[in-house]
Amino acid sequence: MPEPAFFVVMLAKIAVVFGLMLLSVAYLTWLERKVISDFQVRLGPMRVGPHGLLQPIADGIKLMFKEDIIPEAADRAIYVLAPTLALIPAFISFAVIPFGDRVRLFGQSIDMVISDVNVGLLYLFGVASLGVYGIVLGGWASNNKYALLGGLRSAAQMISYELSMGLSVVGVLMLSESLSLVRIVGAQSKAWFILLQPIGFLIFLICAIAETNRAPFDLPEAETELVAGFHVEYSSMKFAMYFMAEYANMITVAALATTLFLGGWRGPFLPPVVWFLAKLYLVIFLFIWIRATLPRFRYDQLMRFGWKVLLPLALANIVITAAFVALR
Amino acid sequence: MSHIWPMFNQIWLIPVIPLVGSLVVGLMGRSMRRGSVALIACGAASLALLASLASFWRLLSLPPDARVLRHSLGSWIASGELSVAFGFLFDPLSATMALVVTGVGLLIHVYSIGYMGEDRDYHRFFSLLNLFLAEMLVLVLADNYLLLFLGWEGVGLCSYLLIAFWFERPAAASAGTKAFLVNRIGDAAVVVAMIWMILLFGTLDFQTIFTGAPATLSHGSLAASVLSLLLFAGAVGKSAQLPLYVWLPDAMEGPTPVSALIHAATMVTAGVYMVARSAPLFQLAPVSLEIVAWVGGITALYAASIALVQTDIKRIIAYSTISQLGYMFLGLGVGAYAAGIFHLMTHAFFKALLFLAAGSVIHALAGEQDLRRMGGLRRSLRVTAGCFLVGALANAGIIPFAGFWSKDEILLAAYASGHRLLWIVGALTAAGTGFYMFRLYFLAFEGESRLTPEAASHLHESPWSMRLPLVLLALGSATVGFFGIPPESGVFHRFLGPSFPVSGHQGGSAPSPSGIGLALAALVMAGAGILMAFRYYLRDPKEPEALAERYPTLYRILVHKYWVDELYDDLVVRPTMAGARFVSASFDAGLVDGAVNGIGSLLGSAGALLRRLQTGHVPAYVLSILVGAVVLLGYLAFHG
Amino acid sequence: MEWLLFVPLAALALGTAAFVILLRNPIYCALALVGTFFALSGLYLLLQAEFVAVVQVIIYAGAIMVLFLFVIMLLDVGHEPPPWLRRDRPRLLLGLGLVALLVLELAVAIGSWIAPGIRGPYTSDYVNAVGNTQLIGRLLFTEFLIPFEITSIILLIAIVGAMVLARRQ
Amino acid sequence: MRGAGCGVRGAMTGTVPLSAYLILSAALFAIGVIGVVIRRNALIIFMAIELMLNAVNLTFVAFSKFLGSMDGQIIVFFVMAVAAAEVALGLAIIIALYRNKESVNVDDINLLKG
Repeated sequence: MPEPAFFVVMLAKIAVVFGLMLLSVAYLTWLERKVISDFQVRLGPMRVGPHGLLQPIADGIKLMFKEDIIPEAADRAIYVLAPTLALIPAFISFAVIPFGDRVRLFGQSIDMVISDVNVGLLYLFGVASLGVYGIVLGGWASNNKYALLGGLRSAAQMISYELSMGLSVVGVLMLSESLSLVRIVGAQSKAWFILLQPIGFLIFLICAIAETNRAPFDLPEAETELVAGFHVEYSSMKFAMYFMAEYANMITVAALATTLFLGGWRGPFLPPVVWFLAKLYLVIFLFIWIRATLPRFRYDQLMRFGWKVLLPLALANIVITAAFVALR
Repeated sequence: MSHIWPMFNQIWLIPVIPLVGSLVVGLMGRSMRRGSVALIACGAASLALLASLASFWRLLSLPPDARVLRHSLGSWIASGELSVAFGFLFDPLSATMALVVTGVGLLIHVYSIGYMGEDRDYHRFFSLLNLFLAEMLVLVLADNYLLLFLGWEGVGLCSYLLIAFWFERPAAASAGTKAFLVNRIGDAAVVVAMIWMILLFGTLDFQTIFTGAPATLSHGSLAASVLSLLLFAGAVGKSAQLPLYVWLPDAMEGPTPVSALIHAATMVTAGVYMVARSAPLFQLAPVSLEIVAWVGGITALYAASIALVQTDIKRIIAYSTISQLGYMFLGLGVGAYAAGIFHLMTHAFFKALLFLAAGSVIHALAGEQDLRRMGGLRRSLRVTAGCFLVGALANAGIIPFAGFWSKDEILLAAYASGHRLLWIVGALTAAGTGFYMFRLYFLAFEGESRLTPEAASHLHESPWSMRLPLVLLALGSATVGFFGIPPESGVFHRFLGPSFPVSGHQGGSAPSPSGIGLALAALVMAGAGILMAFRYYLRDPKEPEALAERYPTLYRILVHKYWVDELYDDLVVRPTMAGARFVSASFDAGLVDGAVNGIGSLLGSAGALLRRLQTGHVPAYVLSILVGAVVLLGYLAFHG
Repeated sequence: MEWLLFVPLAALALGTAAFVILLRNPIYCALALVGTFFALSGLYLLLQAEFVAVVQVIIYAGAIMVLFLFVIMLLDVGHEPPPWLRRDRPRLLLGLGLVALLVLELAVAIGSWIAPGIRGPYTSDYVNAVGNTQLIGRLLFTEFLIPFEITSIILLIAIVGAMVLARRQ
Repeated sequence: MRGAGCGVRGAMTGTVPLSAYLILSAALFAIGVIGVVIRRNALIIFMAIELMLNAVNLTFVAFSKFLGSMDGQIIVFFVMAVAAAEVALGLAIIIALYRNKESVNVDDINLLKG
């Protein structure tokens, strides 16, 4: 492929994916509100547009024009920096996730992935591990008790669950013999890894929820305990960035679950991208469902569960998978 | 079975099995029950026997000229030009020794179950027995002198540990030390010989040395003589020949199974084995062979003469061993290597039998060893007495028992090789042997009972675990001689023949009339000895004292064993001790201790000074690390 | 092309490293150090060591520095007075002098050193063909198996040690 | 045409030599040493030590590339693992220290005075 064409295609892919991500984030807020209101037998947003479909846009406009308050005693530089630090990893991690098969377009074969890195999965974990900075620093920079506590909680929680998350996918790696997500999807042509790695999938899902700070693992922002946790002092666009980061993370994690365990874009009849989105939204629906159903963990329960249940379980899963691979 | 065989006929298994047994029993025996200890130890011994048999079987399947198995476990020492392997060799000679060692060793193990049943350190005893076996097997299976020496020293160590097994007794402890130290003298000679061999041949491997020896050392050269004599000096120490025999009678302080093991299967036969193994070297040195023959002959007669008047049941058998070992060396010395090894084998059977039977007697009498307080035991100890009688007949060389065939063959070889005088010595020894063996038998088992009341009340036949080995050994003592019929060309000799260089008067020949005559003469001598014993000790018990009074000087010389122990004590032990005391008082206390204490106090005061550097202040440490880094890097950057 | 990436990354590394030791607020220092680690990660990518680059981010940026931040926040460490106001100036000057010497020596060492050129079998073509991660994995489980296992033991000991030390009596 | 501008362009477009990495690494190492010398906050000294470790890692990786050997990267892997262990322990020690002394200033820590 000639160099300029390569850059054009690359830029186009980035633009499309980024745009779709933003759109998805916006409408994910709507989706969540709608689904939860269904669970709670109410209507949810109905005013702005039909069935409240324009609600995200209205919210966006509102947030943009709100007054941006920076507390007097806050550490200004970090206070401003922190929301960006939260948002960036959420978006760039999507770069290695394949969302479709290779297609021929305008006489060129184009991979439906922004970049197929041979250490793709490690890259994802690397980027995911950076997400904690935005939260911790935001909490600290606010110079507020509740915010600091929320930040510290989130740091401990994310480090703890990242371990189990990393270990839960080792089984997948052993089966696919690659770190490249494209190859991992390729390795699932016969059977999705959820069938071979049910325990791994379960652990991954739980850890994914914890990593995205969602209920029942939403301790960093537990309203009833910490007012709003690490972003209690944030307002306006900075607050919106945290919000977007959370939903973007959700999409990424769901996409990762799809790619690692649910066969990625693979599926019959329908185009690959449709399959990919369908599975992605299925996982997201699962997240929302869990949020609507389960109460929040207590902090010590959360830690005990992570270290004493998930971690040993993930290790056992690795041992069993290794034995299986070795004997095959 | 056939599919297990190939696994089991690995020759390295033979010494490794008892070694493992020894480790298991030694390390974990304390927490095991006695039954388990005995089971493991005896199991290891019997597995070793099975492994030997398996390898023996494999050996037999080869053509007679190519009966050699080798197995190398890899390099042991590689230093400069010299490299020594952990290599094992299994040829007819090794096979014979391995079978004797494991076979007789196993029976002694079984015997020990009963004999040591009451002992406090049951597992220590069995661990050492197994180790003893393992070391002896390393010795006989080694394919080079260094590995042989490893086994050699290991055997010495085990003998020390076992003789001094009851180390609370001063006599046992000093007997162990004596055995160890006397052996050291011979061992030193072996070390010198090995160093010399490295210089001469650049290796310690048997095959290389023996094939290269005729070219390197010319026949009859001084070097060959000195080298072989150095090796023989080691054998003299290990096999208790004149003048280094003194440790063996004292070794009686150990438990009786140990005595049996030392005398029959392991230890003392090591010297004979080494000389036989080194036959190609001795063959180059007629002078050495002559010396070997004469040392053997004189020792045989000398030890037999002492045995005539001893009263301790085990001591008599001990001197008998020395005497019989003398026969073996006599055989080796006149070039009848196969005959020497044949006698080694038959002797292993009847000597083990005699010792175990004696042990059975001692066991029955609650520790009584003095012949003067025995008598008439046949009536209560039927099995023991019968077995002892078989052993005595075999030892005395009465046809058709084992000892006759092998001893006769040695005497025949001595005569045939022109050593008439040595033949006379041997025949006289045979007469003495007959006398002391039956003196012992009559005093202990026949005649009237002279037991002390407490011994009499304790009197009982031994348990089956002791009687069974006795019976088996008695069977062996009665029959193993038949392997040597006809003399010099029997099954045994044809099997063993390829291991030895052909010397002048070997090779099959039908028993000549003169040979039969000589055999008869020796038989008559032995018979005369037995008759004398019968006359003096059974028919007319008062006669010996009268005899002793008639020849007081001779009697005193014999009873005091020619005062050799006292002589050594004055000549060697006392001066050495005085020297050691002097060195310990002056040199050790002054110089060595002074240096040690001086270094200690120097370090103490230096530490007191250096303590000030320890400020506890981290930045100071950082600075000192930095200084070190700067100096090191400076050296590397500007100099390196 | 390589220089175009190297120079900014090197500048970033040096600049952030300088911030680490000059800034007074420990949080800023930690963040500057994260920046250094990112710059180094970029340099590793430039050196075709993808695995090391990613692991650098995961371990240093994602784990170690988060731990640092956590501790800094937990302990509420105050700002430190600038070095030039300290009392022990002689020792400080001695230290800086030693550092100057060290730098001089390093300069001499690098200046007098001659690059030997490629010697091993792992040329960039070969590494690209087999895959950097695959090669490291293979070496870790063959040639470096014992160090690898020992490392796992060290980590286990560190976990236990950290628990014991940090736990309140 | 190609020959003319080769000098300047060649220097800027060619591959980065090993010595560039070594100089950078030496500079980072020196900065780390200076940090250890001038700072009093145990946490920051610790960070400076990490900086030094990373400087050394850079040389390892650079040598690995330029010598065609994988050993350098393997060692970097081990250094990172050990660094993680070191940080876990070091921070635990600092926390324990802070509990007792209410300070992380190394000047306040001299209990090991001989």
